[in-house]
Amino acid sequence: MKFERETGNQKQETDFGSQTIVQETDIGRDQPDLHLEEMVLNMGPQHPSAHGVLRLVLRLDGEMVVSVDPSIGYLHRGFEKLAENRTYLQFFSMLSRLDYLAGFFMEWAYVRCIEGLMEIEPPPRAEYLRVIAGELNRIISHHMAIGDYLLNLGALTPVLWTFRDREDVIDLLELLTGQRMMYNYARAGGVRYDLPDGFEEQCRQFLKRFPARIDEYEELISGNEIFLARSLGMGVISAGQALDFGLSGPNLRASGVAMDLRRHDSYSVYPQLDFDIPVGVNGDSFDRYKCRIEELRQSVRIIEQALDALPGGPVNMRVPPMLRPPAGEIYRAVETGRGEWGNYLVSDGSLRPYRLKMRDSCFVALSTMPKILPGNKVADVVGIAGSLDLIMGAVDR
Amino acid sequence: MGEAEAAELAQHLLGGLATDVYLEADRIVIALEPGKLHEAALKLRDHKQLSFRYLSFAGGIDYKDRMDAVYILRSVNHPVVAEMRAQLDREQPVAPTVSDVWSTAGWHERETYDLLGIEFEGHPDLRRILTTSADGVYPLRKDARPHRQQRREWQFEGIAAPRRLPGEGDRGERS
Amino acid sequence: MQFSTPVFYIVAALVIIPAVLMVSLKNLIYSAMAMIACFSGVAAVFVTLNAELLAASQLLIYVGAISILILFAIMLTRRRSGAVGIFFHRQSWAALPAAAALAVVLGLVLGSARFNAGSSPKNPATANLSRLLFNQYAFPFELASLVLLAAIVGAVLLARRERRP
Amino acid sequence: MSWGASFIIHLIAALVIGLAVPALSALVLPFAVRRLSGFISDRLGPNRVGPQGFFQPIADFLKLLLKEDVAPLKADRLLFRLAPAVAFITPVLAVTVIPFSKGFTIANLNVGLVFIVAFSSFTVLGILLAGWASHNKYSLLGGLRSVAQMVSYEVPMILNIIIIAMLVGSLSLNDVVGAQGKIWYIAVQPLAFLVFIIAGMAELNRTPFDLPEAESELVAGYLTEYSGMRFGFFYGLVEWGNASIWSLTGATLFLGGWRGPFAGSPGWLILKVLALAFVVIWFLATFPRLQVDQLMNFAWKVLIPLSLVNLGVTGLLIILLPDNFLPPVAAFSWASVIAIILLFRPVLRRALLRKRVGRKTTLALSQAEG
Repeated sequence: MKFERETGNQKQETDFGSQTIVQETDIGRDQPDLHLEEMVLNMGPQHPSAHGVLRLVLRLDGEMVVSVDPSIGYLHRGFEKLAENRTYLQFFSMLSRLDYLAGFFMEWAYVRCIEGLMEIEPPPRAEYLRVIAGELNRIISHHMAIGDYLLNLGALTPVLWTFRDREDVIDLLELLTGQRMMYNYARAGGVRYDLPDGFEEQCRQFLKRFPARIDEYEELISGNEIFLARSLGMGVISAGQALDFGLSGPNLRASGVAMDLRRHDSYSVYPQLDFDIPVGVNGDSFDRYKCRIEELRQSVRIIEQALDALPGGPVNMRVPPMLRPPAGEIYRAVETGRGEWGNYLVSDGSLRPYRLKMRDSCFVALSTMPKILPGNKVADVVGIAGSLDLIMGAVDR
Repeated sequence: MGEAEAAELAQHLLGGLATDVYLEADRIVIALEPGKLHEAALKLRDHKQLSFRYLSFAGGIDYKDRMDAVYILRSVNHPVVAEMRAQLDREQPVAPTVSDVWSTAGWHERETYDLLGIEFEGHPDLRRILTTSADGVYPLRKDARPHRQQRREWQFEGIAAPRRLPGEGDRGERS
Repeated sequence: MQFSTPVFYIVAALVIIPAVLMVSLKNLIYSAMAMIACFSGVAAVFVTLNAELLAASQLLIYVGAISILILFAIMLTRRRSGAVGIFFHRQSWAALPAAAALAVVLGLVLGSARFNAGSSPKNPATANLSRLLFNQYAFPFELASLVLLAAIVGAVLLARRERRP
Repeated sequence: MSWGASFIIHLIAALVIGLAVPALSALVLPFAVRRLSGFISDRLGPNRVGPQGFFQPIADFLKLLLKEDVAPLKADRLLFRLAPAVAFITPVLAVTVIPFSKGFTIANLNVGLVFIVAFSSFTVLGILLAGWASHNKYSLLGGLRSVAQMVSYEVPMILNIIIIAMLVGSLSLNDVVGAQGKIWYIAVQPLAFLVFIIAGMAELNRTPFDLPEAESELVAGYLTEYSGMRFGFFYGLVEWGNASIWSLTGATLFLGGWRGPFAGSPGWLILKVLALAFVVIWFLATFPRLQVDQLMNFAWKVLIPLSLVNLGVTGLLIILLPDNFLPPVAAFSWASVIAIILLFRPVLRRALLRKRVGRKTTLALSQAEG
């Protein structure tokens, strides 16, 4: 008997809901009744693991993924166009809505662009406060990434544990910025507020108890054989591939490329702080998870040092209320929890940005999915997507 | 290796390919003819010392009289950021694709095509990505008029367009 | 437990009605469901005859394995339900003599049978059954398992070959 | 009393108990799940309705009852509505063969063990029908996964039940409980108990084998299109009913059934059932989910060979030492369980780590330059 897949004789059927296209492919001419079906499964836009509203058009051969076509834009709010129609200051409050789990980084990149164009340097205390806010943000971002990844793998408890500790950090950020998620904290030439009373003490308490909590996560997750079976060797991205794909952040470092903008660009006061860059070897889901866990520890170190070295002085400098950066173009990026968040700001010297292009790492991570997913099982689609840590608010902008 | 040194190296490497290489706001700007983009991209990526193997993004800027394609590159060996830019025709912006040089450019170019209408020649899968339903409208172009377009669609479908608020213009053009 | 005649008739109806439905329904899935009901009815008949092991095996093998397999096959090949039509109608001319022959055979069997369902064994038949199976009929039993093994190996081989592109 | 009247009384008693067990487990176990997994994940869980939130399942039940019964437009209406009922046959019927106390079994069949396994096929059938009739791809995938999984794990399940039957020398559950007067079979055959627990998790579609309704992949698997009380039927009565049937079986086979200190009574059985249900919930709150092929590999490459070896050795020991076979069987079983516990982790880890491609090509980006 000969089984051959023939593409000539195809039947298409259009339908609503989760079933869009059905392709029936005949195999073997001598057996007209024998069909080998490739099922087209629309994962999303409403799906428990869609991380917002992501639609993956999967073509499945049984449980095996044949091809993936991510379809995005369901959360597209036109931030880049909105930026062109608002003054520099007006746009601040919108920024943290992009990557809503680590909103401060967006503000940071934006103010770095404005400061670069205006050629001003914020006072050192402001830089330290930015580092503290940024690292706290990185912690909650990684919390979410780890918890969500495990939830995608079907584990219930890790996400609740990380949320428990995430709550502590969010309290700290609320103390610092007045907001739990949409901070609106950074300002051109500094930050909005100085440290509130009791913040340092509360923060140090948290830093003291947090490493034990990280060990607790590791005890629950890293040693679990089922987790290992689901993450080791899954969604492998080699170092060369990762660079080619343009991945950044923990996703890139898990593949073995020690590229961290905090070191690479050495912005803010990061050169004065001592921290390690965790690097993976195999570039699989496990390494990505492990990198995030290690980065949690490094963030604790950074915040401790920043609190110790926190200089006195003002937290912002006098800039005109209507920002009017001189004409010019600048690209500046920060390292968020998910990788490089870059802003390309074109100013024509007016009150509004002429063009603000945002570079987002989740967008890039998502674009790798058609390349790394085929050949995996349906279950690994959500597993690998979870390990890449996608936030659709940032992807769609 | 600092920026200045890298810029010199890039100038030397590209030779006649680049129309201009200069430093602006701590990055190297390499101005190119659109036709030379691909060749220059390959050279920049494969150069041992510069090693611009990481593409941050590929995008575009609409300057009303011209359209620029912009590529931000990072060196993996040195803390250096480079920018390739090419001036394109405003009405028919066409640039060669670099998605075979850096795969990440695939989606960035799709996005740029979607938002600015720059066509990337040789791109394997140039579809709209974010605004899939906005046929013929490139929202980030300075003369894009989403409101007007929307109104026209409403008219077509027999839906009453919302009343314009006082002071809300149509951004430049009378309808 | 003794069963009276009305129970027997109820159980018999549970066998016959689904059996008729199975061959008359046009929807394949419904047909399969009727078949499962019929199998369950047969299991009930076994229970009324005090042959509980047979009843359990009937459920386990026919409902739990064979019907599931058939449903699997139907669901995986025919995409949607809905009447598929009688697709055997071309063979109806051949079915007629076959059915007639079967009727004759069944008639002969029925005519010659002595119905003594009332005198079913009271003590459990399980031990006797296994004794027979593993002593007197050990060779046919092993042979049957060998045939099944060959079938499994063949199925695996077919499935493997199909996988290769 | 005439024969007919006694039959009808018997039938009614059987139906009442058969319906009461799944109904009670649908009320008690979801509550236990929420509170216990809440405790495990360091949160409260529902605690508002009634003492400690005990009436939450009742409130849920009322809510589900009042909800509109929605069937998808393109679903096969008849089968869509029939499926929960078909699946519900299993817990109702399986209860009938369980001995609740000395001399109290609804149907004292001499092949009760086989019947428990045989009845479980109706759940498979119901799930398959639900998955197919919903006209939804997630449902279909969930249904197919579920059937493949349940059929595969039925094999080790049956093999272990056979081991117990061999130890007892009877297929009657009453005899199984009767034989455990001196020592429970968990002490004689811990290996079989281990396999029974693992295969049971898979049979019940529980974490880490909850692939059929893997909410992060298949939304809710075969349950996706169900709402209202039909969902309640599946989620509450069938799933948790089956969980308690599994626990009842496990308690009867391995934990001495209704036997206990002081006096044997159904109370002991309930305690043992709750203990086994706790194991289910504990797993549910702790483990991630396996992947389809890993699941199948585990069944066919680990559990079934293990059970076969156990079966062979146990049978051999019974034949060799017909008078006093319990100690050697227990020795073998304990030895293998300890060996498995000691070897499982390192062996599995090595196998898993081998999957990793050991590339060490870390691109050098010296930190000093940064």
